[in-house]
Amino acid sequence: MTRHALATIGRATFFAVVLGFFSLPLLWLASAPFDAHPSITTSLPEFTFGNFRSLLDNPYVMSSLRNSLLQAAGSAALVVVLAALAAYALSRVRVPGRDALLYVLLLLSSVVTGTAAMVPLFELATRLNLIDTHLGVILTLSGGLLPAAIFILKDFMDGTPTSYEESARVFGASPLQILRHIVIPLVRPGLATIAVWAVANVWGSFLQPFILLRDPDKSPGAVILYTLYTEGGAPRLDLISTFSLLYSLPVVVMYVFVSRRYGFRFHGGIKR
Amino acid sequence: MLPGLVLIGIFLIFPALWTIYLGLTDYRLTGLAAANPQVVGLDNYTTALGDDRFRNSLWLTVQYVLGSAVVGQAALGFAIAWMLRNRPGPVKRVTEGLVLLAWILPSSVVAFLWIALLDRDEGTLNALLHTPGFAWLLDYPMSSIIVFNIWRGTAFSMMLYGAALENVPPSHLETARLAGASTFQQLRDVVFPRIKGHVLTNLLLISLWTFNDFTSFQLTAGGPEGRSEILPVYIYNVALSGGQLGFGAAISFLVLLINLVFAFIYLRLLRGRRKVVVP
Amino acid sequence: ACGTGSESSDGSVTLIITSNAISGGKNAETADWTTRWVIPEFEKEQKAKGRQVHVLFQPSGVDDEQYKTKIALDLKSHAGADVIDVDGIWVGEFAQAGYIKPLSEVAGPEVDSWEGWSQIPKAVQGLGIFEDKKYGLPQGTDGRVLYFNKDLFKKAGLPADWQPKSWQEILDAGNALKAAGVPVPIQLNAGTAMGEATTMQGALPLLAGAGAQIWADGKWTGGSQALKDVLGFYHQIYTTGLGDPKLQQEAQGRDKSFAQFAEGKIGILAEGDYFWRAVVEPKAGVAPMQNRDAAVGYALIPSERPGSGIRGQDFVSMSGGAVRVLNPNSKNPKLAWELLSFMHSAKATTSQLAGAARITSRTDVNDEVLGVDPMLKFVSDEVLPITAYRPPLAVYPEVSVALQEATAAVVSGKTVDEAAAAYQQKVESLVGGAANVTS
Amino acid sequence: MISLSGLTKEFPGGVRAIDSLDLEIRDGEFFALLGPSGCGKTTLLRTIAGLETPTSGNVGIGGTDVTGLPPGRRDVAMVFQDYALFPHMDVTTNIAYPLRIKKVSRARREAKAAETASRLSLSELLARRPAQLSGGQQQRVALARAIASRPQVFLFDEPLSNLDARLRLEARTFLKRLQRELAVTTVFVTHDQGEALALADRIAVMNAGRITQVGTPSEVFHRPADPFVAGFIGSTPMNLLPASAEGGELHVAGAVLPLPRDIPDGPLVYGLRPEYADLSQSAPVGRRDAFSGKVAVVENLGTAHLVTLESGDLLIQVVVPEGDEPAVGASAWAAPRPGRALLYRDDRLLTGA
Amino acid sequence: MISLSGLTKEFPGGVRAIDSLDLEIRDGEFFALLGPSGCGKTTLLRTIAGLETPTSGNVGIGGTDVTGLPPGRRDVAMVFQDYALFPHMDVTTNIAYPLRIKKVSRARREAKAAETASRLSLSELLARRPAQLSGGQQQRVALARAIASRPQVFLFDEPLSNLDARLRLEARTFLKRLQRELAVTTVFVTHDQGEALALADRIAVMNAGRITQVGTPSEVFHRPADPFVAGFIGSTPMNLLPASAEGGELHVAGAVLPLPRDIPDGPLVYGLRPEYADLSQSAPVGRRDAFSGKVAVVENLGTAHLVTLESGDLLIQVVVPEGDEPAVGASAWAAPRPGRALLYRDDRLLTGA
Ligand SMILES: Nc1ncnc2c1ncn2[C@@H]1O[C@H](COP(=O)(O)OP(=O)(O)OP(=O)(O)O)[C@@H](O)[C@H]1O
Ligand SMILES: Nc1ncnc2c1ncn2[C@@H]1O[C@H](COP(=O)(O)OP(=O)(O)OP(=O)(O)O)[C@@H](O)[C@H]1O
Ligand SMILES: [Mg+2]
Ligand SMILES: [Mg+2]
Repeated sequence: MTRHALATIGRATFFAVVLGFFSLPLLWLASAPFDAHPSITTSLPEFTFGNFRSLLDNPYVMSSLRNSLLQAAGSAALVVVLAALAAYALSRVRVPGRDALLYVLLLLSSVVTGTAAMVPLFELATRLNLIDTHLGVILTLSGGLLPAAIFILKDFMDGTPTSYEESARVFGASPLQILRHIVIPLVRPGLATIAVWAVANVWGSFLQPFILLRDPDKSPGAVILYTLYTEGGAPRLDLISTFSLLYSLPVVVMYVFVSRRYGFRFHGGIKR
Repeated sequence: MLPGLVLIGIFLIFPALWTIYLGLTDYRLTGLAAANPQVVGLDNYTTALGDDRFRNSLWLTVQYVLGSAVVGQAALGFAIAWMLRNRPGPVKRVTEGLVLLAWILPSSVVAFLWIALLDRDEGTLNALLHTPGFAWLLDYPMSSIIVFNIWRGTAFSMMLYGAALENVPPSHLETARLAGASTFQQLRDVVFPRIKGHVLTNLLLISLWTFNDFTSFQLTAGGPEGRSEILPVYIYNVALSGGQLGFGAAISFLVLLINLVFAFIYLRLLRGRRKVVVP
Repeated sequence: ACGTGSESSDGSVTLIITSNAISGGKNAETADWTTRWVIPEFEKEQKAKGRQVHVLFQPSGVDDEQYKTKIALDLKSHAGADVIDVDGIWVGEFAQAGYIKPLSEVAGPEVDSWEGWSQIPKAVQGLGIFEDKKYGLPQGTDGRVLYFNKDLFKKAGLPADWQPKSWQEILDAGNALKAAGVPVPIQLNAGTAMGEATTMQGALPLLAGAGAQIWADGKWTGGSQALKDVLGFYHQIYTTGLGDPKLQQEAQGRDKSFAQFAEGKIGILAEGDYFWRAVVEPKAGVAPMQNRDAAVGYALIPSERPGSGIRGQDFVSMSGGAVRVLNPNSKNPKLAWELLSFMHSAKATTSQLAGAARITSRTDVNDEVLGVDPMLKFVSDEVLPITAYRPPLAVYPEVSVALQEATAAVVSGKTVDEAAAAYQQKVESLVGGAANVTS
Repeated sequence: MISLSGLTKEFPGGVRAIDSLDLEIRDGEFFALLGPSGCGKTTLLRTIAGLETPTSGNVGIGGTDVTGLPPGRRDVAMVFQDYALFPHMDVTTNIAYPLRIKKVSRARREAKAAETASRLSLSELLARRPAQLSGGQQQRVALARAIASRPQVFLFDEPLSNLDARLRLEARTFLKRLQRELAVTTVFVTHDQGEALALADRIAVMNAGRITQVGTPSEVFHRPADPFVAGFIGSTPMNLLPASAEGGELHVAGAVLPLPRDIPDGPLVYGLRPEYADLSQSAPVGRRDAFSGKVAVVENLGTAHLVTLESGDLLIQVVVPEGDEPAVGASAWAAPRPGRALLYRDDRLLTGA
Repeated sequence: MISLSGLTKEFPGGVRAIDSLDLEIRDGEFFALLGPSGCGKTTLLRTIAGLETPTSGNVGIGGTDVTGLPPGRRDVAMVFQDYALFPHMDVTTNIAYPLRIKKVSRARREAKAAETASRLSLSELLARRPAQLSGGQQQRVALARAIASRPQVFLFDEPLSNLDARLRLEARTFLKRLQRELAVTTVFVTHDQGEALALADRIAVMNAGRITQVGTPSEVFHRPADPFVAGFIGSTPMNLLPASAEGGELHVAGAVLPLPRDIPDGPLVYGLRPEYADLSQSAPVGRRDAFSGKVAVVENLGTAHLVTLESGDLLIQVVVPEGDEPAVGASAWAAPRPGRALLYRDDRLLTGA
């Protein structure tokens, strides 16, 4: 019995520590936006909604959230669709050196997402007439996200039994029908995972949208967040904390929605 | 498939190769070298390898990757996944939700959260620990960003291992328990051999991401005195602030090569039995 | 859609202005002035001349480095706005890269006959000049002084009209403050975390006070005696408890120094006039001080010893400032010049101030507006004549980082000689060998 | 000896997999738990092993109460349905694993593994990995691993169900001989009544978390306590037909049979094994004691055939010996052998008919 | 009609799963492919379906060569061992899926699905997902899906092996009736000889990629073409004993039996089903035509017992009727019934003994 009790106490301690560790930094986001004089200290706020009001006076805040949504949704859709197709093909066709190839792509993606690649990306976008377009941002970001998405999705596809597909084949379904009717629904948790991951990545990226976009009416939240500093580079904490909260909400809402709807996990498809 | 290939070709392979080519030049964003870049061959590489700041940065990066990704995220992620396995109910949902929240919040927001937590004078942590004036970010910059990155990235490992653990047949664990095996023995004898493949995938991905993770810049900006200047920050400082794009590109490529080395080490350690082990 | 001014079907012309300013965010006043005053006024003026001109403002609101990257990329690909706001020290590197051209080359001889030149002091004009050619119109300038807290000074028995004549007098005051229990007697920016603030508010004025310019006659200052003196001064401040070495290392150190000064924890602080205008400004400042005018004193930065400064000066300062340049790829260069010169007319400059005081590039405007603010008048009258500017060269930012590193090394306990030697070596590698460095 | 008293296991969510169950298993006995899928067999076995904590009740092994002990300290060995062989270990290491946990020296445990393996004819395979073994070989390795640590009790969870049909028969005989030799108390879970009958000394038939009947194979076969057991036991499903007692006669599916004992009038369930009826293709003259119907299906059982008759809505199955099988569609009559039928009322066995 | 000629399937890596195989399956026939695990049954079925491309040889269905056609155009339906019901679709959608692919309108395919479902007593379950169905129900949904598209040929890959023992027996009868009604050519893979005997019109026994024997259940049961088939068929394994013919007499396991025909002297394999021997517990006097041994195992078969005798190194099994079972350890004698034994030489059937 004591063994059992000890194990329970140990487990409870573990979860308490983990929960503390992961929630502590979040406190600031919960208090500062409602504080009339926010500082970097987390404290019981001198409660106000004034920060929201002054934030909404900023002409770019709401449009930037819309732009973020647009770019994130676009990239996520593109990444999910293309990665699903590619992962399916790679998972079902045996090509020698397939895994190595995928890993090389993954490595190259790390170069492309780095600072040093901005000149090539910028010039590429210029030549393709994609400067100052949402599409340019979406394509550039998607290119960097695809390899990891394929890498992860392929594991999902490998995990789905082939008998479903074969069964559909016997009934005469075409490869595209199989993908649409069978494979996609089966790996939906995987697709949801990738989509959330892609959205979170796009949501936070600053450099690419910044150099590719001209018009602040097209800029996403990450870029607009940077404008909330003074001439001398000091952060305006009232606006920044409030904006951070607003800016985080869509991602959180999306996560909650997706995890409710599709389950949010890796591998395995749907349990039978 | 085809549009995927085209997109990857145009927006991934092409700029990546171009960047690698830039690494062979003395290209700069401004100044004379911008007007007329010269191919300098491997000069950038020899310069980098001979530079203390680079070597320091490389060493810090290795610490960062090993500490925050390989040990931190992978171990904590595994521990959480292990403790949450077969555990229904609110504990699981809340824990997973918080861990995932740390992962999906935008990086610029997250940086503020941590500055607020670790600040020397008014930080939440000092208030909690009654250690006013303790300068976490100055006295322990590497430890701080390592802990930060653990906080930030554990979710991925947690999810991956969570899924992997579902693939460990309960009967195997129970056989070990019936034989009287301790938790550690169960992990060593049953779980780990079974999830080797996932461990490999996980290590490959999180190492790569951590090698390129730039978020810590907003916490310490590489300081103080370069004591937390990991390679992505170094590249940023060199390529963007210093304008030396050619040099920065060369270092990006070096990072790629180092990743390759890490991949080989992992494969070596896990004895490359991925195909056999992944069920 | 983007890029240089173009002619549309109805015969109207579009011009674009860009600047690192954005409404509701960074430098919001500039952004608002541009959209609310410049654009309508200029369009009206053009209409009066029978021309349909549309002017667009392309705002931005990011770190200067990022802004610089973006416009460099634009100019590199022959795109970008017609009138571009840049920092004065970028002019050289942009010119070397071929991104910008001398104004008269872009817009023709009208440039040289502009009435405004006569209103801009030669030294200020230098902000837009590279290799003797005029690339841009300066918007204004600033100067660096020593601020001090009069309340603390009183406690330490120091005069309210303090004006040190040598570095030693600064240290003496610091010691007195320390004795009086002031937590941070002297804040002299140091280290890499402070970035350019270390160079502009610390190393360069001191170097000038020790008689050396960072770049002069084609050579860079290396680990010379002047530099060793500067580092020695840092050493004295940060190893004897006169300064807070930790503060220099924090990523937000400069913001904190502002807040601490406002809270009365710092005795002496070297800063630019920005500090007065925008930080401790009682109403809209970042760290407002309600009693600024009574509590904050300011003094010229002394040379190491009287007469030891550059050009034999007793006092020194450093200045910088933004300029506006023309995009050489503009489709309507002449019109762009009209817009640019319009933005620098006395009328425009006055309107930009909107009642607030700051040092513009035009003496006629300064004479008119600075009367209301004794501090800015002080800068304009006393500081600008003795000030110096940074070299507008592409490699300067890296030399600046080397300087910052040298100060950081000293603050964290290295000896002056070690730090100077490391700096010498670094600079040599940056600027292409020992031949370009004095030691 | 294993004794379970008042054992209940309720899973979170309210499923009561075991419902206040009492059971005694004797030393050295080969004991089968038999029941349909989901009736709680596995849960019961796992509770004995200590892998599940009972909600209430006690588990005793060899006279001591082990309810609170962790599995590793109960001195039991379990063979899982999927064998749970560790895929990354070779056969020797697998067999020696429990000894390794018990900190037996490497040399001794390898010797022990080799000895156990040779007893189960696995000596040739010691260096192979499980993936390189056939199903039957894997099963024997799993047995060897369970045997190697010489536990007080063996627990087998459907150890044969993953084997193919032929192998299953061979393994069955093998298992029975092995248990005889080792004489270790063995609890054996199966849903295959044939296996339970063939192997067990005693059988407990389970249904919905409770034990319906405990007895020797022939008790359970010949006197099933209720219609559920009756329908479950037997290699061909027992015919269970609605019937009624009326004035000393038994009316079933159109036939009228004598009532064996004094049974009050009322509805009954009439149970008859297909083996205990005789089929004739000519109508019996002047008699009503046979079921008539049309032959719907004839299934070959090897030395016999299983004939399914359609009699109105009812299906009646009869086993006919070789050579006597009727054609599909033909009319036929099935006469129950006297004394072989079972009668149930209110789910309780009244008597043989 | 399905005709396979010279069919060979070699997997990369050199495994020859099917080895130049010829076979004709008649229209409307219920045809079983029977063989041990790994013998190539599934591969053969998949090759017929078009899921595997043969290395050489041809597949014909209904008179046309379909070797080059994709699976969807062969007009076959397949039920997989795991049923492969789409977990994200409800029962109606699952059943209607083949019709959806054939672009039947939604209304018509739902009507058709409902009709098929009601025929298989699934009407109550139309809105459920596969995970909410029991094994038997899942199996019927899989059948319904196969039926719904009215194909020319059904292919079943061990459709019963995932069911528990009791359900399997019921499903077997159900399947047989269904196929009779639909009269669609059906190829049925199983490793359970009992299933094959009970269900099939004809059986092909496979071994290592080849067909060893094709015949009706009773041909295969009574005249297995070689010792492999003999050992494989039968609900209890046939006794296969080394024997020799010597001067007109047959010497087997210590017994001497008459030789039925003129067989040259030499070694033989003697095959005897356990059902075709009689056990006595007293030694026969003055006769040598019975096998003697000690009772090693007695397994209860319900209405009979399977007794295993140990006779030297050999094991001999005999089925004894109820009530006659000997005690374990007793001595007993098994006398083969005349005319029931089979003799093999060089793996070929010589004759009944
Ligand atoms: N971990 C669990 N949580 C909730 N319910 C469970 C759990 N394990 C089993 N059950 C339920 O308990 C009941 C008994 O399950 P158990 O596995 O013991 O049945 P079983 O007799 O072994 O069946 P089978 O022959 O299918 O293996 C079932 O209704 C099952 O759904
Ligand atoms: N895709 C494949 N690649 C290589 N070999 C294969 C493949 N599929 C099957 N085999 C091999 O072909 C042989 C026949 O396999 P098949 O699945 O047809 O056997 P089976 O008779 O259906 O067995 P079971 O009863 O176990 O299902 C086996 O040796 C198997 O290992
Ligand atoms: Mg079970
Ligand atoms: Mg098969």
